[in-house]
Order: sequence, then C-alpha cells, then structure tokens
Amino acid sequence: MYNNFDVIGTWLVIRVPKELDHHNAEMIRKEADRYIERENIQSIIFDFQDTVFMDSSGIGTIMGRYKKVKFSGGNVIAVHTNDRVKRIFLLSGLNKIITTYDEMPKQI
Amino acid sequence: MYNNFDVIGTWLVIRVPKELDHHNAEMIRKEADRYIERENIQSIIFDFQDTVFMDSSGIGTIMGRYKKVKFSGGNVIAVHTNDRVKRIFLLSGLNKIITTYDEMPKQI
Amino acid sequence: MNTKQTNEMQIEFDSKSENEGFARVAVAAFLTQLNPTVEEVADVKTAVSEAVTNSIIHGYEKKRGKIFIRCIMQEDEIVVSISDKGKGIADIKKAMEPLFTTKPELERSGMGFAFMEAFMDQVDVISEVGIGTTVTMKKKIENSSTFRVSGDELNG
Amino acid sequence: MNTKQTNEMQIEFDSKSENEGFARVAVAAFLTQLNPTVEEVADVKTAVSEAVTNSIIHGYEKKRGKIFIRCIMQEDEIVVSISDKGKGIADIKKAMEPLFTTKPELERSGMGFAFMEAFMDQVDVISEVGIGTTVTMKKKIENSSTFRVSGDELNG
Ligand SMILES: Nc1ncnc2c1ncn2[C@@H]1O[C@H](COP(=O)(O)OP(=O)(O)O)[C@@H](O)[C@H]1O
Ligand SMILES: Nc1ncnc2c1ncn2[C@@H]1O[C@H](COP(=O)(O)OP(=O)(O)O)[C@@H](O)[C@H]1O
Repeated sequence: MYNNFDVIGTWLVIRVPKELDHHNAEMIRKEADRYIERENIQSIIFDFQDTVFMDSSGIGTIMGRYKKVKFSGGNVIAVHTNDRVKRIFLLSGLNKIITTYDEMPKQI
Repeated sequence: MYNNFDVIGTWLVIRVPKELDHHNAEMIRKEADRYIERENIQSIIFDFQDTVFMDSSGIGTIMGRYKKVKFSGGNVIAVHTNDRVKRIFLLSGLNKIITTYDEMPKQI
Repeated sequence: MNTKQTNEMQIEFDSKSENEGFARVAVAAFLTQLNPTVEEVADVKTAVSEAVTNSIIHGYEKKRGKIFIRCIMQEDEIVVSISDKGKGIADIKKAMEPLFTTKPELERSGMGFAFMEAFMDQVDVISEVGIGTTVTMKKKIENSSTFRVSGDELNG
Repeated sequence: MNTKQTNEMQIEFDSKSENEGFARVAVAAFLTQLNPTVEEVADVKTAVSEAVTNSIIHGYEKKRGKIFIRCIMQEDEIVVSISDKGKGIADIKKAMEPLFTTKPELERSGMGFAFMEAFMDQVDVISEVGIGTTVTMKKKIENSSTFRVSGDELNG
C-alpha cells in the first residue's frame, strides 16, 4: 500500500514514488481519489522529490486528477521536478496546464 | 581501459571498481601485473572505497597478486572494506592472509 | 556484419504490471556496455516502459500472456524489439498519432508512441489483429559520455 | 499451486563476460517484487554471478554460446536456474568441493559453488558431459524488511 499522502488544509500533497509508471500510477490514482472523495480537497500538489523515473502513464494520472479538481475550481501544481520530469511535462504539453516549482511554494 | 592505479613508493594502490566480478577481475589482473613488472612494487593495497559488489572471481585476483608479491617479501592489504566485502573475505578465508582496514593506514 | 561487436539477449516474462520495472532495468543493464549517458539510459528506459505497458494494457487487456523483449547491440547502436501475442492493432497509423488512445477510461494519455518516437531514433510497428504486436526501436549511443553509467547504477 | 502468486521470466544471452553484470541486475530487478532486504539482493546477485561466470569460463571455455536463466517466484520464494549447453561436469560432487577448480591458471578460486551454497538456501546441479549444465538455486525471502529495495535501486 502506497501511503505517502498528506492533507494540508484543502490541499492534498501526493509524494510521487521513485518510479511513476503504469504500475504505480494505478495505485496513486485509487488512493488519491479516496482522499478527494473523503476529505475536503480543493487542490493537489504532486511532489516529485524522490522521483527518478516517469513515463506517459504518469501524465494520465496527473491529467485525471487535474480534471477532477478543476471542475470545482481547484488547482494542480508539481514541485521538486527534476530535469527529466520537466522534459516529460514539456513533451506531453502538461506544462501548459500544470505549473512546476523547483521548491515548495511559501504559501502552502 | 581501467586505470585507477597509483604508485606510492613501493606500494601499488589498486582502486577496485564498483563491481569486482570476473569481467573486471581480468582487467585488474592484467593492469596490476604490468605495474608489478615495470615499477619497483613490493606491496599492494586494494582500495574498496567504491566497491558495492564482489564475487569469488575477486578472491582469485587478490590471491594471485598476493602470491606474486609474497614471493619477494611483500604484503597485500585491503582498505575501506564494507560489510559485504568483509563477509566475502570471511567466507573465503581470505581474511586469514589479507588484513582489512576501515581506513587507509597512516604510514602510507 | 561485424560479429565481434554484437551482443544479444532475449527476455520473456508474464504480462503483469509488476514486471514493467524489471523489463526496463534489464534492458538498461544490458545497454550499459555501450557506455551511455544518464540521459540516454533514461530515454531507453522510458521507451521500453511505454511499449511493455502497451502490451500489458492494450495487447493482453490485463489477461495473462507472455511479453518478449529482444535486444541486439551492434557497434554503437541498440535495437530493442518488444512483442506480445495479444489482440493486435487494426490501424497502426492512427494508433501512433499523439493523444490517440482506445482506453481513456484507464486514464491513458495517448502519448505512448509519441514518447517512443521522441526518445528513440527510429520506431517501427508490426501488428496483426488477433495475432499480436511487435515494436522495434533503435537508438545510436554517442559513446562520448563523461558520466559513464556503471553496471548496476541504474537510477533515473 | 497458487497461480495468483507466481511470476516468471526467462533470459537468454551470449556467453560474454560483459553480460555478467547484466544477468545479475536483471535477476535482482525481478526479485524486488518480493520486497527483499539489501542483503538478500546481494546474496542472490552473488550466486547468479557465480553460476553465470562458470557457464562462460568452464561451460563454454570462452567460446560463444548461449546462457539461459529462468526465474520463478512463488509466494515468498525465488527459484533461479542457470543453464548452458557447454562441456558439462564429469564429477559434480568433486566440482562442488570448496577450493576445487579445473582452471587455476585463470586464477579461479574454486569458491564458486561454495558461495552459491552460502548465499542461497538450496543449490542443485544437473550436468552431462558434452550436453551442458543447469544450476538451480532457491531462496526464501523473509519479506519483513524495513529497508525495501525499490525498482531500480540495485546497488550492492
Ligand atoms: N501492444 C499493443 N497491442 C494492441 N494495441 C496497442 C498496442 N500498443 C498500442 N496499441 C494501441 O495504440 C493506441 C495508442 O498507444 P499509445 O500511443 O501508447 O497511447 P496509450 O497507451 O496512452 O493509449 C492504444 O490506445 C492502443 O489502442
Ligand atoms: N557450467 C559449468 N560447466 C562446466 N564445468 C563447470 C561449470 N560450473 C562449474 N564447473 C566445474 O566445477 C569446478 C568448480 O566450480 P567453482 O566452485 O565455481 O569454482 P571455480 O569457478 O573457481 O573453478 C570448476 O572449476 C569447473 O571444473
């Protein structure tokens, strides 16, 4: 069970695992949606601190959560994104809708 | 070409690669013997600082060099040996003829 | 053909999502012989991950089947083929269009083939409905890397 | 037989010393699914390295041939078989004695089988002269590890 989830106010912080592939993406999706349904979550932070691998499955997972919270006016951001993750964001066009931060923004 | 060899006086310091298996053992053997023949080498230090893997091929390589310098009254020691390397030394009985040091001995 | 410089391996494994990590690490471990950069290793791992995931999700639709990887290295090039005996692709051209996916309900982004093409030099797909799919990818490794990736150092 | 819990893979590769690292990393990558400790991963890698090296040096005597690895995980146990179609072993009992080697000129220590037995729970050898050798090794993974080894983190 992957349980690196944190609720800070109306933010859900998802600590992305070392490898964000299809196998891990499915676990994150299920767990994240449980939080979104049960807690009063408005926005989501994907924290890539520990992440060294990501493929297109991760894009689907981030997009999916984005659609969920966007509907109710929420936001999705990504923090601690390394060069590789940034390249994947760029290639997929994800960077156009998800802002990436090298550090955790102060207001959170 | 593996060239992490250093000559300090009559000592040959061999910086053991990350993985000491049969493949790397053959390279070390050839290169070490070239130094032993060309320089005035009396004793050998195997430095395991970077080494995370070692199998029984490494034992043969260390024993082989030991026999070479032993003949002319030299010595072989091993430094920066981690727990795994120490276990291999113990299992093979190599620890009975090669002294291992956690740190580089002061006199060298 | 310069046989001295070739090296070849084949892998066969169950179509379980747990094996996605295994598959890409195995190919990466084989690739290290060409002295790739960290970036090149990451490119190949990503492309392999895309193709293997496709065989699991689309080829076998999560039923149990076997996935086959064949890897050949010749001179400074790696050729990786990933095959399944799954349902096959009716319209390959359409399948390869960015954002096209037949499984939006599984949150597929339709970017799998686009990533393979972005990270590898060449991608060829052979597929027959009811028979299976083979994706063959090639990449030249520059071999001028200062940051050599060693044996088991396969992060990233 | 609990088929839900099994997972299987096979590898085939050229008998080149460059592939020793590939072979043990591939098996280790497969093994990570059982949640092994760093120590258990190192044990299996060492045992695999011994058997693969033997196939290269003794089985094929450095001629080109194919080496086959088969890996099955069932419940908390890994079974690894390493086979070659090389020269075979006439006296298996003698071959398995510590310090016995037929290649002292290559600085073999004769500790290969001793290491396989020390690091794995069980080692079985089947061999026929002129046909080849198969070494089958088993190890239970305790699965109580706090230091989980993740996907590509295969150092040590
Ligand atoms: N191995 C395969 N077997 C059957 N269909 C496949 C296979 N690989 C890809 N496809 C088809 O091609 C489409 C596009 O694939 P891809 O670009 O990887 O996007 P995604 O996996 O996100 O759907 C898939 O939705 C699927 O219909
Ligand atoms: N795959 C093999 N094919 C043929 N002979 C083998 C094989 N594996 C082991 N042997 C024989 O068994 C002996 C002992 O093997 P081992 O304990 O691994 O020591 P070493 O490899 O150091 O010689 C070898 O010297 C060789 O004669």
